[in-house]
Amino acid sequence: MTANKTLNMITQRAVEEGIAMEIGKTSKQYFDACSIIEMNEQDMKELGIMRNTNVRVKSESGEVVVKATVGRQACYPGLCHIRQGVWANQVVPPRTQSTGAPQYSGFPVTVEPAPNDKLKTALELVQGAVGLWKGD
Amino acid sequence: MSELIIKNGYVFDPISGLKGDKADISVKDGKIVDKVSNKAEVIDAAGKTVMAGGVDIHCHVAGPKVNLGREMRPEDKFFRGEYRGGILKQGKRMEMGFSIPSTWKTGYAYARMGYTFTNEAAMPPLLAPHVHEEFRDTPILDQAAMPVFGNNWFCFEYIKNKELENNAAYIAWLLNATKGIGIKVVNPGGTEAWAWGENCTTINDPVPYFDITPAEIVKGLIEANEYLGLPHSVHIHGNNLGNPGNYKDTIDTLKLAEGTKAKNKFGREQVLHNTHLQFHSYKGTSWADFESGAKEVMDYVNSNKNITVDIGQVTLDETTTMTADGPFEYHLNQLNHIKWANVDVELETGSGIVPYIYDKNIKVCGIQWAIGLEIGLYAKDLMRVHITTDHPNAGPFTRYPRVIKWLMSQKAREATLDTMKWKDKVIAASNIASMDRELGLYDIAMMTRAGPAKALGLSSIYSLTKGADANIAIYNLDANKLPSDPELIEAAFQNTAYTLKEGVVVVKDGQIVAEPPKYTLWTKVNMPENAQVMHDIKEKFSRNYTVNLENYAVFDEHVHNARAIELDVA
Amino acid sequence: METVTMTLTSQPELFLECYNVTPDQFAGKSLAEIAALPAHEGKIQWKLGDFFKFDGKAGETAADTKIVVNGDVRRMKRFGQKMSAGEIVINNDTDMYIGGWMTGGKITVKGNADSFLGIAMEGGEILIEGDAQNHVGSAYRGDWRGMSGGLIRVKGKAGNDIGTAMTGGTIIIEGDAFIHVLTHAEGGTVIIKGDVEGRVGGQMVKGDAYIFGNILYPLPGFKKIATVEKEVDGATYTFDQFIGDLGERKTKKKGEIIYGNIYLKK
Amino acid sequence: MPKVIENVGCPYCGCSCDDVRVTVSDDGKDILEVENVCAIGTEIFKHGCSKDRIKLPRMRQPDGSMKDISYEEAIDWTARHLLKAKKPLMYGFGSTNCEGQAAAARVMEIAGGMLDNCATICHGPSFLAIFDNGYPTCTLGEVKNRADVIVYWGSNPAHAHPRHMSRYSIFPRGFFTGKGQKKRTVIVIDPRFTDTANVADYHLQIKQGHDYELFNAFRMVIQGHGNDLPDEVAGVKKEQILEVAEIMKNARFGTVFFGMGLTHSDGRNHNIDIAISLTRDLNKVSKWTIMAMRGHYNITGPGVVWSWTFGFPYCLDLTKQNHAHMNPGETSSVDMAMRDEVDMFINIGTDAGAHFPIPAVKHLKKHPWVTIDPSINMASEISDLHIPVCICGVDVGGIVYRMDNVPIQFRKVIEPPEGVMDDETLLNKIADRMEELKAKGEA
Repeated sequence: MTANKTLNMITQRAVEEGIAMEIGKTSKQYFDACSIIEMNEQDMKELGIMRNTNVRVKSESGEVVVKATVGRQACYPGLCHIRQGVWANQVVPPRTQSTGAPQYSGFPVTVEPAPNDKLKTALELVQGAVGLWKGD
Repeated sequence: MSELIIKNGYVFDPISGLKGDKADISVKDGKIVDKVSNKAEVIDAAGKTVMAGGVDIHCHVAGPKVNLGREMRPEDKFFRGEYRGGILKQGKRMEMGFSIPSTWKTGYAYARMGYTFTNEAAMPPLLAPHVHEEFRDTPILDQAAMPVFGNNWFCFEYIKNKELENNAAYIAWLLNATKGIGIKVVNPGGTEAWAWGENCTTINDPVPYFDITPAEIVKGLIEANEYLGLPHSVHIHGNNLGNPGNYKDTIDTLKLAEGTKAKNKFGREQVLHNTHLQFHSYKGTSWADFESGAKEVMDYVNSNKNITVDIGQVTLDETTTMTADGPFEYHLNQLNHIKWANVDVELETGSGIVPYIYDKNIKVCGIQWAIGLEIGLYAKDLMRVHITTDHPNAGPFTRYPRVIKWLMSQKAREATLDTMKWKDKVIAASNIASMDRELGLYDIAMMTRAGPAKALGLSSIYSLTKGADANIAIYNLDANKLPSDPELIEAAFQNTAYTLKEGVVVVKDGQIVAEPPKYTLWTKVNMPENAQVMHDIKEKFSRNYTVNLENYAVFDEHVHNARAIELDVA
Repeated sequence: METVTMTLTSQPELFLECYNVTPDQFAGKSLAEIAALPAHEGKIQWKLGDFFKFDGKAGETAADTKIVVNGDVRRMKRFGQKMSAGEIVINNDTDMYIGGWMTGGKITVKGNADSFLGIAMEGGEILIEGDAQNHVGSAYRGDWRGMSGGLIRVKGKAGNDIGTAMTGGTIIIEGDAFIHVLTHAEGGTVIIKGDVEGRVGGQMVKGDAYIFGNILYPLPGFKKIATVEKEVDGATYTFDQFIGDLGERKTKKKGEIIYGNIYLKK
Repeated sequence: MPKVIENVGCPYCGCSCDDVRVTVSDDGKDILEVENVCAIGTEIFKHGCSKDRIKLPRMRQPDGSMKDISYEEAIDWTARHLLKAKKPLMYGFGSTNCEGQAAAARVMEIAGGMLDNCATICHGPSFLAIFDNGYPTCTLGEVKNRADVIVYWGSNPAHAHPRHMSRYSIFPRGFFTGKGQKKRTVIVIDPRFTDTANVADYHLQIKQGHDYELFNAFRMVIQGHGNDLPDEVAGVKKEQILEVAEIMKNARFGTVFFGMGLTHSDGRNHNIDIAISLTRDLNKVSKWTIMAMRGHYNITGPGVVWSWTFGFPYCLDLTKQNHAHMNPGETSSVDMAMRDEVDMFINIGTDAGAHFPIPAVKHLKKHPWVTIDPSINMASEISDLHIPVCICGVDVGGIVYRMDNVPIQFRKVIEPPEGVMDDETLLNKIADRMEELKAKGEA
């Protein structure tokens, strides 16, 4: 078991995310759909992460707490996926290789167990980032 | 009530028989009238040439293919560090692009050349709303578009089954659905074959699966066109475009019109318009022994009055080729290896786009240039031979003034020949050097407005006859004293002294000064609904199309300022 | 050669487009005329004099004019764009399009340059003492005619798209490079003295890449054919020669197939 | 009597389905039932008739709260800030009709600013590839009627385009494809075993970020160099590459549908660039087309509209009055945000707050931020001004472009909340106001 591990992260659409987005970005459905990371079971085992417990994901440009799952659309060992949206974008590097498109797919993140850390809501993350968050 | 009179100009209007006589043209409420009151605003045209607004019978200026060309060529706007065109903003919107200008530049640039009507040469019916959106955003110019029929599954089946009335009813329905003006045919059968990666290179090659030949398709469409009595004839880009030796296929195609007479109420006399004839007048067996076939083709055209043609003059520019002839563009890309776009459109048509450089230092390009001019210079009846560049295929429409210069001046032709690296080979493979004919302003008026307007069945709108729209071009050319420097001829045709659109001055001294409303022209055939055809349409839509029938016809609110040319079929 | 020294006096709020800072534009002008040349910050058209003070004297011709740029010009782009002769020395880091479309003369940047350095360059020389970003000597979007002549030397490292659609000239990166070297090239030479992550020579028809370090992910489209000695940038080394891109179309010259080459230092 | 409206367009994904049936209440204000639509589309129509729709513009107050203001005030505020800014940026258009996108072009040309759409973070790299290499494509009906081999590369329609496979590609029976799925071979290339891979005949589990190498390998086989391939490329075995290449070569009609697996990973545009090269190669031996799986129902629209308006599909720099400039990497929204190149931000018909990497959001937030959108979203909740508008396809119609560039005419199904403007009207009023202010010399 290791304390943390570097994985290759991607972020893509999911039908659950699409439905939830149309219900509303402040909805519980959106929170449930997007504040999760999908990874390979083997990586979870090595990190000592239990399914449905929280982990901290850090990249060159930020960090976020999300809930760890395996997910139906399997990642191979070393690959992880956070659905497109507010949580993923806390860690997506804005570098574009001079194309305009950020590095949404294929950037290193470190993942570590954070079972006691709380998940933040979408509004807290975004308003918090720009100094507008007033708390619950 | 607004009145205006253009005084003392040399007026050239072949439709009303004015051959450069000094005459006054009166305008009232946007129409040409016999006379106006003494309160009329006066434009002094003394020492200037006056013609009706120019009519472009064949250009690709709006729609999906043109726009994909714009989209895929940023370097057409910004070329080696320079913004091409160099036009300071003069209208409401900026002007962008060289070979495939933005809609705004298209409208402004045509108006500056004294043109007020363009006929978009290929509208894929499924994508018709796109064409009409671009018309909305093209200022000043009246516009029309021809839907393509030469690879349409409905037409294939009706023609194969010899169902003339059904074919005609379907055509009428589609003109209404797309708000189109007439029947365009591009590489009949060949584009459908291209959907399987194949082609039809002669008029007798069978179309895969459909058990029909290009010859049958063209004959069937001519028959339907005359059955309906549409304002324009079938407008064809035949098989085997752009290949050495194709002049024979061209004459074969033209012969399909033999024995058919025009039947319509619009004054049109031809039953077949062969577009961009230059691309179809090639002799030789390969690019190595490539030579002009203009003489052979024009001999045929000259002796057959039921045919009109336009030139498709190569202007020796870097341009963008685009056509519904999908296999041709693929073939071209295999030669030049620059980028290639292709769009096959379900049940109807296809298209391809490839950038192309007509380099005066390449022998073939020089010969192509010569062939186009030969077509104009061999012509006996210039009402039937129209100036185009098949914009943007052989060059951008903004080069029309240069084409006019070449046709009007042997000196100008020689000067261009002198810049060619393979001048001697170009001369050897063509007749251009021996041709001393120089066209005059009346000839040019026939080739750029009267002829195309008549061929389109629109001469009652686009001429200087009484009741016509007051679309007028006034050029800085003294008809009695044409400049000896041909460059001045080009300059005069590039920027008018005045262009009027429905009596409103839109260009003054080469500058855009007003942007009045413009029309979308289309052909409305009034005929009883054909139950069989409506049944066939419903069935194809439910089985094969990916758009619902009810969303296919362009909604009225998406047709900009529609103006229907109506006709009744019992 | 006469020298104009321009020294930054105030920073733009956004970025300033210094497309007029070339020997061609300065030549034959007085300092006051030079200071009156336009420069854009977004939609605002300023004068160069609003941001720089000018000393010295311009030559009669571009070839006779040297421009020295002092101050923090990290927020200034397009120095030397389209220059044909003369010299520019930038004593600091600078931004994008340095030497874009240049046809002659020399540009030296004593610090780093950003992306689109020497884009579609036709001739002349660019020396960057620091790093460059992406699209060194590449083509403008959509153009199949990229850098066609001249020399770009970057002493530090560079990013992606080095010599994309290149047709001639030489690019030397003395440090590491990221991905896409000579992609779509139809000529030209790129020398990378450090390591490359990958994608060297993809879709290349013709051209030569010399890689002194490692290619982490080599393309399957290249095949080793020989070990050769070659003189590169003033010294001779032994290389493994690979030809490709075998997946791309090939041209023939005098009946022989022309390949792109990757020379990987042993 | 409830009214049934047929042939309604769905304003969700790039499939732009136009066969939706909507049942509307007697007064034309409520949607009672939606048929022929995926789960996501259903939610859009539900939201359209929600009683919680925002009906007035809201301006942020010094204490951070939002206060309702009139449309006139909102239009004036926006017009003045656009004129004042040196380089304002308008970005979005994921859910705007073409009429609105044309009006936006007018606004930003008058303002002298930057104009960009969601493609910039999505299929923008596909544009770059099209610039460099062209686009041999077709309409979706060609796939339905002819295709016998379908490749989904880096795209996952099961999630992002729910009806794509059933309406257009794998399952439908067309003119030459009467047997539907039975006669089609489906190949999915993706690093994950996605739900789309689950219905495929072949799934090549590629090593993430190495698509370019695999395309290169396929091209090698097509050019006759299959024997020179190494044993494995990008995590895929040589035998599997040879087998799949053979299927591609023998297709009667094949289509490659690609998605953000290509546009978002290393190399971006070049992954598509080489996919286009492969498509071209395949046309020597067979018939092949390629298509971008565009995300939103009209995100193809701005590229189309702005190409005819300015000649460029996105990343437009309109600051120079006489000409437009475009160069992604410089004039692209996220790059400009990160470089602090813009000094005002209008987020329209999208949610940059949720979908931009958060550092870009922080940079943009240094300057005035306006959100034009029917909904409450992350962008609206950090803006200085939020202006609500109609929902295209629900309470306003208009033309939209499907992923294959086919224009689809959308219909209005219910009345908008009272007083709420559509994008086109609002934007034209902002443009008119700017012209007024300029004429008065107040700018």
